Amino acid sequence: MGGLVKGLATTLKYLRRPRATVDYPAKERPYPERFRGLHILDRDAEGLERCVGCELCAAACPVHCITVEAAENPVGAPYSAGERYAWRYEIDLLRCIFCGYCEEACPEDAIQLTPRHDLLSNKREDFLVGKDWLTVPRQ
Amino acid sequence: MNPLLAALLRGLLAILCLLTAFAYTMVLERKVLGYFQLRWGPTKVGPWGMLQPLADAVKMVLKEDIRPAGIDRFIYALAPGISLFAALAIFAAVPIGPNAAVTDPPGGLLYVLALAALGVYGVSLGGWSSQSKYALLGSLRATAQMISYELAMGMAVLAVVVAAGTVSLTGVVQAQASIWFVLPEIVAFVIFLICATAEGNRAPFDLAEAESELVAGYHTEFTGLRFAMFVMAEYIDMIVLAVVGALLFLGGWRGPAPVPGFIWLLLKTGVLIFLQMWVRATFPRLRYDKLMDFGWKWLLPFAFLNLAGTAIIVALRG
Amino acid sequence: MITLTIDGKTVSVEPGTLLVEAARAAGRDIPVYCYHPKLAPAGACRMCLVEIEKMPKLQTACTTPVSEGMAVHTTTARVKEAQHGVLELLLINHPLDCPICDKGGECDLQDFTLRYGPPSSRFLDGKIHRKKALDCPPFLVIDEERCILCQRCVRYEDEILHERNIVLIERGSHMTIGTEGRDDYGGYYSGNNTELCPVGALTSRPYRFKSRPWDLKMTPTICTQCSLHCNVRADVRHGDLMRLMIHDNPQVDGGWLCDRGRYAIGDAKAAERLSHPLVRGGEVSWDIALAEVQNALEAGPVAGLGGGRLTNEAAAAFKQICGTVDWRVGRQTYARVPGVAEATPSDLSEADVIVLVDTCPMEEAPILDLRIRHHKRVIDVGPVPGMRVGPAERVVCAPDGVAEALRGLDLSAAKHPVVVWNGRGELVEAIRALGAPVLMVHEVANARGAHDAGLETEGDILAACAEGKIHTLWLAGANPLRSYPADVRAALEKVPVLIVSDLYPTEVTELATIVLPVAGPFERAGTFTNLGGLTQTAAAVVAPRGLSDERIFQRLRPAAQPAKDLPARRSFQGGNLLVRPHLWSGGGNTRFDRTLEAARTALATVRVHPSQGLAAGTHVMINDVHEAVVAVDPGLHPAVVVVPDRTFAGLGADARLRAVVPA
Amino acid sequence: MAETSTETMVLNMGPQHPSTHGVLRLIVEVDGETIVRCQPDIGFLHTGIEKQFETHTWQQAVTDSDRMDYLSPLTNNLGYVLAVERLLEIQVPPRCEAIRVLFCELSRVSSHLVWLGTSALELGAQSIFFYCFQAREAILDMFEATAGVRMNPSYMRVGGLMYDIPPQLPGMVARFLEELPRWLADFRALLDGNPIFRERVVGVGVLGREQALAYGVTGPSLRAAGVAWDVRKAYPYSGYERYEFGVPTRTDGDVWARYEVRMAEMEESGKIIRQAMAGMPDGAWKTDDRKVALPPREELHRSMEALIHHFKLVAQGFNVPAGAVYQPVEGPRGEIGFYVVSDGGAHPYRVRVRPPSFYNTAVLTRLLEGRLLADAVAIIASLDMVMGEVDR
Repeated sequence: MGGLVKGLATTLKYLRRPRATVDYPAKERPYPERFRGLHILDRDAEGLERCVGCELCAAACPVHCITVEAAENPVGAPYSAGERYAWRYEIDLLRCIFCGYCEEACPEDAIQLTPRHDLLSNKREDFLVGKDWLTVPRQ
Repeated sequence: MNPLLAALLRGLLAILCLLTAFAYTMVLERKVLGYFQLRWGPTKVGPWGMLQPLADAVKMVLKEDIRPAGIDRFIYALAPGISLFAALAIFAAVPIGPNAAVTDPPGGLLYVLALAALGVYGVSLGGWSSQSKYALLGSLRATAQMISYELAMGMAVLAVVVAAGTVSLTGVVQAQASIWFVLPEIVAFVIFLICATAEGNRAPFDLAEAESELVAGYHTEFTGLRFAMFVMAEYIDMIVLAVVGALLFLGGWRGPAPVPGFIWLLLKTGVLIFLQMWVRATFPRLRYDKLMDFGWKWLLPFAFLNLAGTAIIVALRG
Repeated sequence: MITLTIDGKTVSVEPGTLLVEAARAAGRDIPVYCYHPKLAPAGACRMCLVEIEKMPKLQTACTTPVSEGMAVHTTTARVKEAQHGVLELLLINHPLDCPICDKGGECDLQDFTLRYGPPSSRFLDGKIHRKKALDCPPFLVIDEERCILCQRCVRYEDEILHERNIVLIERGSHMTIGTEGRDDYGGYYSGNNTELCPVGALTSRPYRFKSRPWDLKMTPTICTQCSLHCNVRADVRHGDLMRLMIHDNPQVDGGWLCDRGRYAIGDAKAAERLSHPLVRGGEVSWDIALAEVQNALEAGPVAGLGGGRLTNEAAAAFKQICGTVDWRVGRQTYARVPGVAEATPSDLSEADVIVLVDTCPMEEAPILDLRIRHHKRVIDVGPVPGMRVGPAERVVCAPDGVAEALRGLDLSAAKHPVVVWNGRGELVEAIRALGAPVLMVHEVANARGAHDAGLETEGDILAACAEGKIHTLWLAGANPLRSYPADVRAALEKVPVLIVSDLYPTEVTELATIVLPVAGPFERAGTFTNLGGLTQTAAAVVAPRGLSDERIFQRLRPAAQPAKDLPARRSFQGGNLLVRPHLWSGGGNTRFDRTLEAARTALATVRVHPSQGLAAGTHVMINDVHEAVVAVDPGLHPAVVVVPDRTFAGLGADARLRAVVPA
Repeated sequence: MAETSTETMVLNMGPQHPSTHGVLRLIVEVDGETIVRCQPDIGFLHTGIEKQFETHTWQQAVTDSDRMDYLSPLTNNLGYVLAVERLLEIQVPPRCEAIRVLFCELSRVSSHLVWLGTSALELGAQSIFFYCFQAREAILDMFEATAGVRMNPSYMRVGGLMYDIPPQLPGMVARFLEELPRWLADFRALLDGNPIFRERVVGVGVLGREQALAYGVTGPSLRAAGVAWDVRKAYPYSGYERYEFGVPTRTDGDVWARYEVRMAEMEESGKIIRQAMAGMPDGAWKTDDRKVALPPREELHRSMEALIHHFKLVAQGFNVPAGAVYQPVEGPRGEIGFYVVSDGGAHPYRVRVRPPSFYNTAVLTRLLEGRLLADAVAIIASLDMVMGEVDR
């Protein structure tokens, strides 16, 4: 009988504890810097794309969710700093396991995983994101 | 006014009140459990989630109405109705104030006990008719459990009846003018509480729908409105038995003056309901055989002894 | 046999074997940059240093021949230190280009650095920078920074090509590779350099930044651009053909590819490909089109022309369907010379005398030329010079004087003479009289296979068309308007039903009643027989556009009435305007990579003798229709004008050349 | 007297059932509420993970190991990377070993918390489930702060780790160690003295010592049967020999004993975590063997050697000398063993995993016979199997 009362007392104690639930879409909990959420393709200081289309991210990806196709930078209006840039960069976010291997693989710090993680759509195609979705806007 | 018409109106009003009470007991339970469990409970529909029942109702109505193959259609359709009817009908004889009842027959308490026992038909028939092994096991458990605990509850209530000297609920309340029965009849009160919880199929006696064992027990195969009727029955049972408990042991609508009696009754009922929720949040579920053991080997003898003791004391005073 | 031990493992090899090969036989890989099995050893890179017992210093395994009882160690501390040192030096000025370099992933510098090299750099100063991404048209891109000066490319030019397209420039730390004095490559075999280069200094323009090696699905198959059928490895990514690579077959190609074969990969993606069957100009379904074809086959006398594109299986099926078929729609008449031994490409390497009979192997089967240009004694008979590179005894004669010139040759002193002929003209008797084995070079890719499948008819099908003897003519992989030496438009227009199966819209598809789009090279599987009689399999590596020839024939029933009583075949001797195959002008049925297409569509060049009085670079008109540029070639017979094959449709023997007065 | 005909009923528990921990199917023959026979049916979660190892490079395959026992992914990571490191004959620096131990023990606590919460929920006690998950939250926050992900962190690498620990981690660990005893006291208050709970677990599902050994049961379930077997003590790895901790055992072998062992283990893990954090050595957190570990990122823009190594290691991976090795580690559920075969190439030739849950599941057949249906859920929960690991 004492055990029962002790149990009731314990649950009663929790009635006054602060709630653990975060009212998510309205409020967000803080995310650590290393959080592996959605990807971005970064730009360098001059506003050029960091990605040079080397395809190491695609090679490192254990689930083959990244497709990169490279081409030569147009003379006079380059996309990236080197000779080469990625004209196509696609991630199948439904396949992605957010392991961060691509970020680790990128020698140019172009692909990065950010704390952003809201991923929502009714259509499968929306999860196949391309360069326009990934690349951060020019400052 | 035609007394029949008046009774009918009172009945309708009672049903309306009960349904509203059901809706908000459910919100309350979800809120209370949430707070026990470091959560918020419903917050999204309406302010503080207060319109949640409405959303639930809409959801239940819109759900696909599944009727499994090979069922006994008539009984399958009837069972939730029996449960709900029994739960609603109990209230007809429960006064919520002096002269405030749908009808207040002299033997009201007997009527209450009788109808409380009727609810088990809905549960056992529903489980039996739905052609599912889990549901069958659930309904068998419910039947055994309710019969076992019915006796102990009867004995506990009988002790109060003996003490009050009447089987009218109004009479019982009036008999508590000097002292609430919860004090002299504490054993009966505890037994009544346990049995009421078991009667209402609530944790830790929720064997008939034990989720981890029987998926959803007797209502595994019910969806939509039918399922909703079972849930309504369960909650209304809980409310009504809490009201009856308040009437029997906590002095009903009696209390210090400025607050109206109705509020007192509501408060006492609320305390009893909260107690059930608290227990649900805390305790594990009993095992089937232990539940039966407990009912027959502990509760019934104690209830009997208590009744005998009460009777002797009343006789000695008498 | 010489027995030696390498890392304790005993191995026996032929005398004269180099240590690096012996080690390979013993299952030990010695890293090499400058060494290449097909090139002479150079000892330039020092990557292959090994320790040999009783020798005080480390030795280069690529220049040291084996000797009896030698004990070699390839993994000692001294060797490792040497390898570290060599790689460290190579990497000091190597640009940080891996992410953008096409070689990344298949680069020897990367591989050896990972396997044998130092893990980190001790070098702190800035790197020396040089010129990058220098275009070397049409196909090469040179990156001077990445070059490790192994000189494989330079030695390839010297030893294999006997050309000097890529050379070493400057000396010492300024040394670099490049084209001396001009900015294009100027040869037909530039692509091999991209494979020889162990780093990313020489990369290929068409493949530039296209893919990574780990993404490629590699399938061995054959090239069907000419009749030699070099073996290639087709590299496919995401269903697209990315590049062709060498797939060494000593019997056929000897481990090299010409640029035409290597870069003719544009068919699968070409926008102008035929997409739907057409019946009288309207798009129809395959079922309807094939039903129309079947009706046409049953309506009257049927004949078929083609065979260059067809696989052996398709050719046999074509013969079955049409009954009367011929592959000879060009100037070539013979697929083999009856009564004379047949030579194979490898016979060329053993021959002591090679007679070129009015044939230019460099244009007609380019890889064959790599076997010929080494030879000390090549007799080059004909109005047009057949040898572009290497020494040759030139016998100049008029176009109709070749047989006469051949009769003047005496090969009795030669032990292994080989005659190379392209089957044109009435020379069978003269060639047979030489008594030497003959290697036929064919004008169309699978002429030999078509010949073996029976695609030869007594008489002339096109002449029969002109006489109205044929109701249905099927052109499968043939375009008489381009390759037939006379004007045959009137003949084709006279045929009631003309069926054309082809990849692209051409002059004949415009005349056709029924047009069937067919699968092109790398899109269909089958066997091909090459000029030496070797039958090899081509693989389907990309998805077909249209049905394959074989599949089309399989869905039809044989014709009711094959054409009979054909007029005799004509001879096309005479006239001074010679139409000759030219590598870059391409076949009518092939699209190159985009880069090469530009070269193909540029103005054609006509070659004339200096005595004609036309200055090089003059614009001329042929038949008042086609514009061309003049090149002066003193090796020609004075009366001869050479026009590239297939650039000009249907030039007859009476075609005229007229100089244009520049506006 | 009329003859009563009785027959048993076959009940399919699962694969979709609230208490079968994923997708376990039990074919249960019941006589009333009593189980006459029970046959576990597994394989519903078979995803070919062992085969998938073969398609990945040695380093990529770490992500495969995560996904078997998803409640304790880091333990799986460790077993796999230790096996490969043994084949490669490389040593990781002491700091790396300490971090690995730290995270494995955190994983153990986190896994046991899930076990406790779900077991209690199975028995009908609701709130404790939420309290356990709330306690576990602190551990997941640590995973998130360190590896960036809460559930499948793939934090370990052959030759080291993905990153060093972040600066805020020591504080988080200290806070957690402070809270852990309080949580455990509350859990005990809710369960230990509760007669209903005791009735449900004491004497239920007795797994004898002999039977446990015969079935190859390992981990807490074995220790609850009286065998003090712990891989961390028997074949210490990753420096476990340097830590002081006890191996709790009980002799009853029932659900209660397994409960007790796991509760005690959480306390022991707390000790190890404290020691690992306190004695965390400075220095490198991955091997300095550049032929295996990626070079430091800052070198990529100046050293050709570093760039080449980075490129090759990412694109094609390193080769592992031919050979085979079996590496067991003590997971929360018992001995997780990785039998890794290399043919000398850049991909595993074969990886075979000894999943403790598989052996623990096998014993269900014996334990459930003759028990009540309600005991079944208690026993299943007490064996703490993860179907992702059983089926792989």
